[in-house]
Parts: sequence; C-alpha cells; structure tokens
Amino acid sequence: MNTLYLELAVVLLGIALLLADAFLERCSKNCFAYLGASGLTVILLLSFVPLHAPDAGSADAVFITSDFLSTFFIRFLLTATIVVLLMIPGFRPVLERFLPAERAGGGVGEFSILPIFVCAGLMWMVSAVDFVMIFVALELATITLYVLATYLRQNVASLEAGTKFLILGALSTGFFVYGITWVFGVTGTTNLITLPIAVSQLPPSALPPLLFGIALILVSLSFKIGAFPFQFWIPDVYQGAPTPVTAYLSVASKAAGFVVLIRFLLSLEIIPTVAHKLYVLVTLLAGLTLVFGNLSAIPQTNMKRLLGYSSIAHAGYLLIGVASLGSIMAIPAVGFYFAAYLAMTLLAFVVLMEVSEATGGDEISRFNGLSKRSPLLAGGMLLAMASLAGIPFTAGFIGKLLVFEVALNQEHFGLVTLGIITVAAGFYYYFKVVRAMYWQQPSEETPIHVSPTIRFLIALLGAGILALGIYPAPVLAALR
Amino acid sequence: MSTVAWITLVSPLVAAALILLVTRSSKPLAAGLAILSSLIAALGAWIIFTRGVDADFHGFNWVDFGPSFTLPFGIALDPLSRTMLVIVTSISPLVFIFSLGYMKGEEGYCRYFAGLALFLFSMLGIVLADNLVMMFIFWELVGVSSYILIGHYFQKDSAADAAKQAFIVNRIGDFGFMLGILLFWIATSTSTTAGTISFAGLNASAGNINPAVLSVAVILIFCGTVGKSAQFPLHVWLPNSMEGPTPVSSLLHAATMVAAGVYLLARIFPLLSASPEAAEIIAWTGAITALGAGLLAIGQDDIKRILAYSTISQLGYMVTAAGLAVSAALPMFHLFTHAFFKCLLFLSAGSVILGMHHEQDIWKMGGLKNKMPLTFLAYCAGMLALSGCPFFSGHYSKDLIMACAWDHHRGVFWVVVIAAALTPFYMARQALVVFFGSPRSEAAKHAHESPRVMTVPLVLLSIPAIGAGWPFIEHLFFHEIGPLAEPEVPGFVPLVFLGAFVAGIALALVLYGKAVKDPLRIPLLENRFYIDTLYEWIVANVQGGFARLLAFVDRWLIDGVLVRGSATIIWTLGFALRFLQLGNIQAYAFFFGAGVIALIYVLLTVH
Amino acid sequence: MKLILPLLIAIPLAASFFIIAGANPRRTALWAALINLLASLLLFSRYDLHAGGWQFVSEWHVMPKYGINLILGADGLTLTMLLLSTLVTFAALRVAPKIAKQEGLYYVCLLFISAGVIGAFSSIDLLFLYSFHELALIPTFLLIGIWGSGDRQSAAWKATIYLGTGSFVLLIGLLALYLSIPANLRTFDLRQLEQLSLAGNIHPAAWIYLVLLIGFGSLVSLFPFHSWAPPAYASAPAPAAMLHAGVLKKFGLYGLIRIALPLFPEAMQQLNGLLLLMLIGNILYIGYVTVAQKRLDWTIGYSSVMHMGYIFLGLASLNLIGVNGASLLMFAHGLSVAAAFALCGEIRQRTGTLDYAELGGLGKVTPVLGLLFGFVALASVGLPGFANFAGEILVLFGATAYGPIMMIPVVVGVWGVVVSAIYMLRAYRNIFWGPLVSRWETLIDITPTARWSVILLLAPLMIAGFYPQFILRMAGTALHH
Amino acid sequence: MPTLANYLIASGLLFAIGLGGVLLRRSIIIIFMSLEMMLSAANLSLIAFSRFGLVSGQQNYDPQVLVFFIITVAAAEVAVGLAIIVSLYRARRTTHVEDLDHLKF
Repeated sequence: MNTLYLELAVVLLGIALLLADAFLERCSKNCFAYLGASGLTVILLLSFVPLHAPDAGSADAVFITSDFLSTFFIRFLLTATIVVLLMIPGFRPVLERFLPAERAGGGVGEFSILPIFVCAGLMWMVSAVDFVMIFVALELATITLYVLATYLRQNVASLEAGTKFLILGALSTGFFVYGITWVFGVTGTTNLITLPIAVSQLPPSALPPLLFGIALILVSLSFKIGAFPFQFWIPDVYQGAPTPVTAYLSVASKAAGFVVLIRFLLSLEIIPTVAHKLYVLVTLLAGLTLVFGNLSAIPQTNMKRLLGYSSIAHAGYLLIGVASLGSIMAIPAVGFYFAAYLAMTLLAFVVLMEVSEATGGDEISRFNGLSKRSPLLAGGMLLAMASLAGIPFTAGFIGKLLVFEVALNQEHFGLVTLGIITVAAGFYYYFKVVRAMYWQQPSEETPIHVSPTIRFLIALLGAGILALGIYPAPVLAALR
Repeated sequence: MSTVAWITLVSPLVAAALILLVTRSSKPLAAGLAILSSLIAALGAWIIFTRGVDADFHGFNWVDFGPSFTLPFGIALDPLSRTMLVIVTSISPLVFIFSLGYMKGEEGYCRYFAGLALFLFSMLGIVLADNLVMMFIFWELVGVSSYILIGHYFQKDSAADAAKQAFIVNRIGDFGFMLGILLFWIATSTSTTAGTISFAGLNASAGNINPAVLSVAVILIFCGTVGKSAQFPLHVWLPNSMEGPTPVSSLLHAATMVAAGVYLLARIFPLLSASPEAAEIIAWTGAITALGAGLLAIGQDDIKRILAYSTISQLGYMVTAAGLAVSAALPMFHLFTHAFFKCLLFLSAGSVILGMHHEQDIWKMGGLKNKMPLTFLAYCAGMLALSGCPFFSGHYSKDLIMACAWDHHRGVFWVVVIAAALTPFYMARQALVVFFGSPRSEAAKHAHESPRVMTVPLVLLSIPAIGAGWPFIEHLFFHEIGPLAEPEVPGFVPLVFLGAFVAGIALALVLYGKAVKDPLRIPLLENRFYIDTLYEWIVANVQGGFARLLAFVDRWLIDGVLVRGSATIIWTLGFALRFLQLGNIQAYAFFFGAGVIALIYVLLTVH
Repeated sequence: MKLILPLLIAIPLAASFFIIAGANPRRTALWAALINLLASLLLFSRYDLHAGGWQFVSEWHVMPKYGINLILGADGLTLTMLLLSTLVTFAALRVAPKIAKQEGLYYVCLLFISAGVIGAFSSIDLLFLYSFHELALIPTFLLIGIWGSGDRQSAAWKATIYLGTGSFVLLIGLLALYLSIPANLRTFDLRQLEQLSLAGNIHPAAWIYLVLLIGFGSLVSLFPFHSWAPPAYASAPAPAAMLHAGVLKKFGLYGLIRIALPLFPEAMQQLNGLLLLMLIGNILYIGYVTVAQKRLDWTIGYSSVMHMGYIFLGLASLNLIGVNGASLLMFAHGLSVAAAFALCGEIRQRTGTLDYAELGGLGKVTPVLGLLFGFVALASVGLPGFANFAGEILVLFGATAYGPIMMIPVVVGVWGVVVSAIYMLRAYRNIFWGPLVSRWETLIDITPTARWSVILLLAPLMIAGFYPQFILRMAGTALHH
Repeated sequence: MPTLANYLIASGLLFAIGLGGVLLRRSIIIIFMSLEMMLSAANLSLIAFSRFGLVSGQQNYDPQVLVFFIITVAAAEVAVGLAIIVSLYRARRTTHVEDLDHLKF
C-alpha cells in the first residue's frame, strides 16, 4: 500500500472520534484519549508493513516521498502523539478547572482529538517534497496548535501564550509564503525534487533574488525549530500552554521543522557557492542558539520555562548536526538525537505534569524533596535530567556523542568549543532540578499518588532512554 | 653464613611485630622478647665476626625489571660491617636490660620495647646493607624508630615537638642522600649497562666517574650523614632528642644511630678519598661541629644536654677523621671507642637522674659520689675516656685522629686540638658539679644508688670504655678494615694533646672546684649560638609565610578568579541574555525582523 | 572465568536494584562488595603472567558500524586496579556509619560508584572506559549534597560541574582520536588501536594529546585543574571520599597509561615540558598549600592532590621504571588515602571537628585509632615498608633515567617527600600527641568494624611495600612497549 | 501595460506595509489584519510570477494552486485567530499587545 494512506488513516481516525464525541453523550470523555492512542498505535504498527513509495509517475510522487527519513519521522511523530494522548487523562483536572463547564468534562474530548490532526499535518510535512504540500501540512498542524495552545479559555497565561503563538506564527507564515513566491519566481518550481535541476541552470545574475527567497524560507523554518533569533515565542508559549500541548510542541512540531530544513538544504547542495553560504548561516544559527538556549536557562526558576529554554538548547545541538550535513553520519546523528530527545523531554513533561498537579505550581521549588514523596517520579525526572545533560548510558549521551562526532568530522571546532561551555551550563541547570528533588526537604511529606497510565508512561519512556543509551544500534540502522 | 646474618637481622623485627600484635597486654613478655631478640642478634654478630670474610651476594631482588633495572636486597659481610655489627649488638642488649629498671612502671612499656626492637632491626639493616637504596630504606626506618622513641612521652609538648623535629631534620638530610643515590646511579650507568648502587660496584668504579660529578654526589650523600650524625648545621635535633627516656638517648643518640652517618662515610670511603674537594668539605664540617658543639656543651646545665653536645662534638671528630681520607678504619676506630664510653656516660647519667627522681639540672645535684658510688666510678671511667686521658680508650682513637690531622691538614688540626681541650673542661665541670661538693637540693640529699639491673650494665660497660682503645683490640677489630699506622709527627704533637687534656681539667678544677652556681655564664653559648632560634623563626615565618601565601593564591586566584570567576561570567551572561525575552509581542516581532535582515545580509555577503 | 568480569560490574548494580526493591541496604551492599572482592582476588590469582596481555576478554556489539562495542578484558594493570577498587569498596561500605535518612539511596550511590570504576577499569573499549567512569558523577553529587558535611552544597556543585565538563573535554579528545584514524579502520578498541599505532597507521596530532591531558588531568586534579578536589573530599562523607580519592581518581591516570603512552609517543615527548611544569605545580605548590591547611580533612584532600604529581612524574619519565613506579604508586596511594579518609571519618564522628586547634592528645584515649593513623601517616610520607615508598623511589629512578631535563622535577620530587613529612607529622602531632584536651577525655576508641576495614587496606599496602614485585610483575604486563 | 517589476514592487510595498502594521500598531485586531495583508502580498507576487513566467519565458499556472491554498489557509487562520482574540477579550477585557506581558524573562 502507499505511504499516503498512513496520513489518511490518521485523519479519518480523527474525524471518526470527533463525530463520536459530538453524538455519543454518555461515553466518558477520557475514552477518546485512549481510543485515539490505540488507533494511532495500530497505525504505527501498520507503518512497519513494507510500503512502496508512490511510483514516480503518479500524482502523489510530485508531493510525497517515502524515504527512510520520512518513514522514521512518521513513526517518531506517531509515538510522540500516542504518548501525549496518554498524558491527557492525567491533565483532565486542570482542563475542567479552566473550561466553562456546561457539561462535565466538556471540551476534554476535543482536547484529546485535536492532536491527532496535528499529527496528520506533521506526518504530511515530513514526507512532503513540494512547497505547496509543505505549506498546507504546516498550516494544518500550526492552526490546530493555535487552538490547543489557547485551549484553557479562562486561564490568562494560556490565552496570552496562544495569542503570542498566533501572531508570531502567522508572521512566520507570511515570510514563508513570500519566500516560496520568490523561489518559485526565480526557479519556476516549488518542488524540492525538481528544484536542484532548475537551480543548476540559473544564471549567476539570478542568485540574489533566489537567496532572498531562501532566506525568508529559512526564517520561518528557524521559527518552527526555535533557532535564535526566532526562538522568542518558545519560552512564553511553553510556559503558558497546557502541559501536554507544550510537550507536543517541543517534540513533534520541532521535528517536522527539522526534517523540512534538512530536505531543503540537501536540495540546494547542488550549487557549491549557495551550499557554502547556507552552511555558514546554519553554523552561525547553531552557535547563537546553543549559547542563548543554554545560558539563559541557567537562572530560570520555573520548570516549564526551563524546559522551554532547554528545548532551544537542544535545537542548537541539532543544528550542529544539520550544519555538518556534509558528513554521511549527520542525518543518522540528527535522527537519533530526536529519538533520544523524544524520550527524555516527554518523560520530563510527564513528571512535571504530575508534580504541578500535586503541588499546584510549575516552579522548580515545587520539586523539593520529591524523592521522599514519590521515588518513582523523582527517579523518572532524574533519568530525564541525566539524559538531557548527556550522562552516559542514557539516550542523550549517544545523541550528543554522534552530533559532536559529525561536528568534529566537519571540523566545526568553534561549535565544539561552544559545545563544551554549554554542556557545562547544562549540567548546572539540569542538576538544579536533581538538587531540589534529592537535597531539599519537602514542604509536606504526603506521598504523591501516581495513576497507572502515568506509571506506564514513565516506565515506557525511562526504558526507552536506557535502551537507546545502551543499545542504539537498531535505531541507527533505521536511519541509513 | 648468610642465614646467620639473616636471622641476626630479622629477629628484632619479629620481636617488634610480636610485641605489637600479640603481647601488647603483658609487660614482662614484651620486654623479654625484645631482650631475647637483642641477645640473638649479639650472638649472631659474634659468630659472623669470628668466622672469616664471605662477601658474595646473599639476597634477592627487591625490584626486578630484568637486566634494565634491579634493586637488590642483599647483605654485605666485609670487615667493616662485621666490626660495626659487633659494636651495635654488644651495646644494645646492655641498654635493653638497663631499660628494664629505668622504665619500670612507666606507661607505654610495651610500645617502648617494640620501638627498641624496631630500632635494632633498622640499625642492623644499615650495617648489613650492601647497596645505597637498601641502606636508605633502613636509614629511614632508623629515623622513624627514633621518632617513636623520642616521642615516647608524647603527652609532653616538648617531647612531641622534639620527635617531630628529629624526623624532619633527618628527612632534610635524606633529601641530599636520595639525590646522591640517584646521581651515582645515573653517573655509573652507560648507554649499554644500567647504573649501579651497590657499594662494591660504586667503590670499584670510583675512578670512572667524572670527578666533578663524583664530588657533588659524595657531598650529597654526606648530607645524609650531616642529618643523621647531627653535624652542623643540622645538629639541632640531637640535644632536643634528649626528651626521650635516657636509655634511648644512650643507645640511639650516643652509641649507634648517630654513628650510622659515620658508618656511611666509611662505606663509601673509596669514593670519598677519590674526590679531594668533597673530603675537604667533610673534614671542615666535622672540625667546625667538633669545636662548636664543645663550646655549647659548656653553656648547658642539663646533665643530658651536656652529654648530647659532647656527642655531637665527638661525631665531629669522626667526620673529620673520614674527611682526612686516610683510612676507613680511622673514623671507625673512634666510633668504636666512643660508642662504649658515651653509652656508659649516658647510662650513668640515667642512673643519676633516676636517683634524683628525674631531676636533670646539674646545679640541683652535688655530692652524689658517696650516695651513688658505683654510678660515680662508672661515670669517671667514661668521662676520662671521653676526655682522652692516657690509657683510656678515647685517648688512642682521638689522638690518632689529631695526629693524622697534623699530617694531612694543619687548619683542621688546630681546630680539633682546641676542641680536644674543651672536652676535658666541660666533662670535668659536669663531674665536679654533679658528684663533688655538697648537695644543692632536697632530691640530692636523699639520692640513692640505682638497682642492680641498672648498675650491672654500667660495670660491664666500663670495661670496654676503658680498654676498647688498647692496641691489640684495635688490631683485632680494624686491621682488616684499613691501615691504622701512627703517622710520623714531630715529638711535640703528643705533648700538645696531653697539654690540652691537662689544661682542660685544670681550668675546670679552678672554676668549678668549689662553685655553688655557674661562675661563667655566656649568653651566646647558653642560647646555642641562637641557631635554634633562627631555625624556629625560619620555620614559622619564611616557610609558614610562603605556605600561607600559596594557600591564599590557591583559594583566591586559582579557585576564586579562574574557576569561580569563569562560572560567574557564564551565569551573568545567562542572566543578561534572558532579559531579551521582554514578553512583548512587538518586541519579538522587531527581533524577528532584525533576524530576517541579518539572515539576508549573511546570505548575500558570505563567500 | 571470562564471565567474572561482567559479573564484577553486574553484582553491585543488581545489589542496588535489590536495595531499591526493599532489601536491607547495608547487608546487601556488604555482601555484594565481599563477593566482588573475592572474585577480583580470584581473577588476580588466575591471571596467566607468562601469556600476559589481555585475558578473560568478552565482547558485545553495540554500535558495530561505528566500531563501538562493549569489550571487557583484563591485563595485570587492570587486575591491580580492580583489586584496589574492590578492596576500597568493601572497606568503604564497612566504615559507613549508621544512616538516618534514605539509607537505601546512600548505599545505592556507593554501589553505583563502585560498579562505575570497575567497569571503567575493565573496559577495553575507550568509549565504555569513559562511560563507566561517568556513572559515578550523579552518585557523587548526591552523596556530597545529601550526607556531606561543612560547605557541602558548593563543594558538590563545583566537583560535579568541574568533573562533568572535564570529562566532556575528554570525550571530545577521544572523538578526535577516533576521527584521526582512517575512516575504514575507525575503532575504540584499545587492542586494535595499539596495533594500528604499532603498524604506523595512525598519527594523531599533538593537540589531541593535549585535549586528552586536560580532560584526564582535571579528573586527576592535575595542577592547575585541581581546585575541585580538596573541598569535595573535605565535605564528602567518608566512604564517598574513600572511593573517590582512592579509586575513581586513579581512572584518569589509568586512562593516560592506556591511551597516551601507546598512541602518543611523539606528542608526549613534545609536550613533556608542559606536563613537567604542571606536576611540579602539584608537588611543590600544592605541597606548600597543604602545609598551610588547618584542618585534617583539607590536609588529606590537598595531600592526595599533591601525590598525583609523583604518579604523573612516573608517566612523564616514559620508561619502564617510571611507569611501573607510577602504577605501583596508584595502587599504594589508593589504599593509603582511602585508609586516611576512613580514619578521618572516624575522628569526625567522635569529635565533630577536624580542626587542629581544637584537637590534641587523642593518642591517650584512642590508642588504636592513633596507631592506625600513625601507620597511614607514615605510609603517605613514603616510609619504607609501605608500597608508597617503593612507588616513589621507582618513579624517581625512572625520572632520573629520562634525562637532564628531569633534574628539576626530580629535585622537587625528593624535596616533596620532606614537605609531606612536614604536614603529615604536624597533623599527627596536633591530633594525637601533646596534652589531652579535657573535652575529649570521654572519647571511645575505634570500633572493631572500622579497625579491621582499615587493617584490610593497610595489609596489602605493607605486603606490596615489603615485596613490590607482587604488584609490579602484574602491572608490568601492561607496559611491554 | 505594467511589467513584472511593477507588480513585484506593489506586492513588496504591500508586504512592507503589513510588516509595518505588525510592528507598529497596538491593537491585536489590526496587527492580525496586517498579517493577512502580508499573505495577500505573497498572493499578488505569485500571480505575477506565474503570469510573466521568468523561466524560459512561458507562463506557468501551477502556483495559482498555491494561491488558492493560501487564501483558504488565511481564512482558517482568521477564524481561529478571531476566536482566540475574542476569548482573550472576554478574559482580559483588552486587545492591546502591551497588556500581554505576564510571561517573560
């Protein structure tokens, strides 16, 4: 069967659930999360059935490709969505607090169905090879995310976050399309497969306008992945948005952005001069993002915001990998880094959600003495932090290892030096959480009750972190 | 033969270990073990001595990297070591037995005997060592055992400090010793063969070493002697070491340990005689020490300190003798005689102190000759021997040294002659003040003779103290070591020696015959030339200040500025950067626009 | 036989999982440590000296495409270090006092450190050599932070970030080394690396050696990268300090012996001057800083930094004598400093202070403690009869053999022995000698448990001191080149 | 007969005005309108490019598909956006950007 069907299946699942939510009054609202998750799991399993790419002639082939990159990231996105959906039942109390409740659990249903549409959009995005397709997929995801970010209609923070996300997102969309326009204007195509040929035939005089268009496209991609100086929305939106949405933003949409970035850069490698300019640019972005993300995370006191900055920081490490695309190991490195990043970030967010529900706040100080109140949560967070900081035998370490391997391979010594400094900073702000959990005394001793679903998630993600950290070979094999 | 030597060497160690591990509880057992081991050692020593030379290697390789490098652990049984062995092992049992009485009822009884046994082991090790490294090993062990014994009364601050000082001063000497060993090793090693550190090998290759290197190396080794034999300027620890129990003083700081330095010089005698410059320096060091210590002895009131300085002075003689580079036997001969009479003197001093209930100030004594007759006689024997009275052992050895000095080195000669005049003076002073006149304190009035266990060793020791110098004994012990011919000296020289002796005694009689309090008080001498004060100042201010300065640098420069500083910089940077997050949408939009322009600029300009 | 090495790593980890699951922490941990000790002794005795080289090798593929695999194996040097690790672990767990809060976590942390060092020493693959070492990072952070004393928080922070950063530098160095190999041969396998280097296939640049030196150096507290060590050891709980100063710290030196010596012969020649400068800093500068210390824990902390200088001197002499001396000294220093920190902890437990000004005359009330501490002090001033002396003298001979450039380092090294005597004897005199301070008249002497753990550390020290070949002939097998 | 350049300039101006509005105006509603204006600027230039095909002179109508998509997306964006702004107004009684600065640093 054709890769296209996976996305279609996801959309259909979403629509079906929406209808069910609309017409089945009695069914408990949590069930939609579980239904969606199980549906996506089925699709995830389907994705392992050998799929043939759309044959070159067909209409699909113009828009959709099915290479190892798209397959890997489709599975990646499905996994992320499943995890986030499983988080939602745990988030329900907050939802009910901040939603005008005509009915009990009103709106919980949509909240657990909308991510499925985002997932579909992102899946299209990672396998799209035409700017038209990319644009539509991107907007499908982004607009849905606007809704999700502002979902807590009576929570000021959520609204503010949503608005900021909306305005800046729309702004980047504007630049995106305007960039596409210029690239099309110069090359006469919007297709990444035909782009190289078109570019290679261009007269030198046509370069500046082309570069102008490319620059604008890169701007909006940098916005998506949160590269400096387009990262400003991230901390605010992450802090304000509902925790599951934040988790989803930081993992899924970032990944899709990176995939498009990689495809775009690869398609432009045809002209050495352009490629060189682009890599210099990406190197600069990587350096700036690293420094900004890591350093300004140091003084943070709010855990969600801290994770926002940390996601900027990791965008920096990923950009190092992108800047080293010249090495054949680069794409495996970035891909693996994302796999690791998924496990550790989602784990962190899961624990954060539980803790802030139990203590009623997102500040790091809420984690004080967590090891006494709930060893499980503390252990999970410890693992996540260790992995984020890059301690061996965790996924994060192998990720950093691979990224710096390619960086050294491409002789980005400047980036490596920055890497050393920023890793040191990372130790500081990640271990701040560990300190809170293990050194400090808890304000109250009452143990925190953790629901089975969350236990399952923590176990799953923790196992994932260790598995990737100790035996990364399978994932790497999937990336060649 | 070597098995005997091994038994001799190891038995004290076994005793020490057993005392430490097994018999800490039972006092008699501890003492018994120690004495037994010393007797075994003595027996072994005499067996070895009476049998002939047997110089082949009896050992194993302590460290072995094949041909490239080995550190052998062997014993040398040449005449030198056999003589020294006899000296050490014949004195130590007496001291051990004497201690039975002296230490009765003291606390740390077992610790004391363990220390003695350990000391004996280390000393025997020095004697039997056949190479420099092995000797260094036991050298250090001697240092530590003396540390333990001096610090026996560790509750007393003075004792604790004295022990520490003794160890560290010796370490300073060993600093040179170790460098000397390394220098010899590298000097004798060629591109093809590894260097040697065995005495035999070194003495053989004395001629092949570059003279300059040779003299430097010899002087470095000599630093070891300076430390261990308390030569100027490292002599300060010996008087302070009198804080230990008196038997310890007599065994370590008179008879054996301090002699180790001289023994070392005798060991490397061929090397020493091959480098005149080194010999010169050694001779002068000895001479100066002999004179200086003699002077200081006059200024002391503590019965043991007087003896301590006299020891230093006599060690000066021995070192001078070595420095004259006449024969290895010359210093050894004086070492031999000195060992007996100085041990005797200390033991009798010990018995006096015990009789005086641990009073050590001679000006609180007086008129003891009637109350402690045996001690008095023994003391006289020792004192006359030390002062070089004719027919007493000291006479022969010391006069021989001075004669050789005349023969080889006039400058040194006159110095030592003056020292020779001082010796009888301060010894007579001590004798007169302690034993003659009338008691100057209650303790002195009720002083009493010491028990048998102490007086018997005194009597036994008096015999060699008197006779050890007689020619046939000299021949028996020293003819194999080296020639000891009386050099041709003008007739007046012996008269000078006699004159010096007589003058010393006479002057003492005049000054102290009826003295109640010390007639001549010389601050310079009482304050030991202010050398100790100077050292204290240096340790407190120079070394201490240096250390404090470095500690400050480490705390504030390396840790403060470099480490914490960089951390602070990073933190501040982060703190500043986060203020870019103004929270205002339009600010973000501005940054966004700026970013766009920057991007376009970069893309268009970079080449 | 070859299964024992993986077991050595697995047993502590398994034990810590049992503890988390609720087994009695202390007993479980002690059993695990005891089993490990016996197992390592078994390996030590079963090593075939004539065959030499790597033995008991077992291999698992992890990232074969990258030439990264988990390879465990041991040669003489490894086994020496394993013996050291297991000895110190057992002693450290035994002297651990009664823990009030989170006892389980305490022992888990200690077991993780132990597992980490054992893994690091027995890995032939450089990446795992590195990774296992990092296993100790978080446990140390927790141990110092939760159960530490004094200014524990800042000490823990400094040590953790310093070590984390240092080991990241090290990682970069390893990667650079890895990339300096022709692409088709790339591997982290030490055995292959040595062959490649012997075959002349790799010529890693000198700067890589420099990066490695800085990385390893900051783990070994090589001057001027030492300032994390004294405060960390001063405020760490005794068992943590024992494991860290005694064993973990040796990892950097072990790494240099394993990597730098075989792979960077020219670079080491070129940059030897720099290394000499640094180690002179360790011996002389740190030596005098130690003299200025006013508390026992700081004195020992600094002295352990100082003694690293001698081990580096042995490495820098680049010959059989020196490097053998260095490895012997690693073993010796590990044991002596562990014993020192154990006794340090005992004193602190009794008096609550380690300030020289407040202590004095303890020898009267705690004779056995005094005796043991005397042994430790004498060991660390390099008294003959303890392995430290044998190690130091070999290092000095090795350095002398290197050539005239070594003149100053050797003189400094010999003088350092005097300096160490100055501060150790002062410590002993101030704590155990002199008049007994009335506050301490009621102190009780050292407990049998602690006594025997210290003796357990001192015994091998003296055995190796009387007969160094016992260690040297093992360690030598690593240094055939 | 206007040339491609005129169209591009016009769309450029449109884009610039939109951006200016986003940067300068205080009311979120107007900022939002300016954003839509930027999108339509893109549309205009797309049409222009497709009408006067730059590459090999002949016209290329593919991008007009994109134009339709852009219009649809813009509509969707407006729908969601206005909803968000309304609920923001309900909660905060304001639509001024300066008031949205609770989340910062």
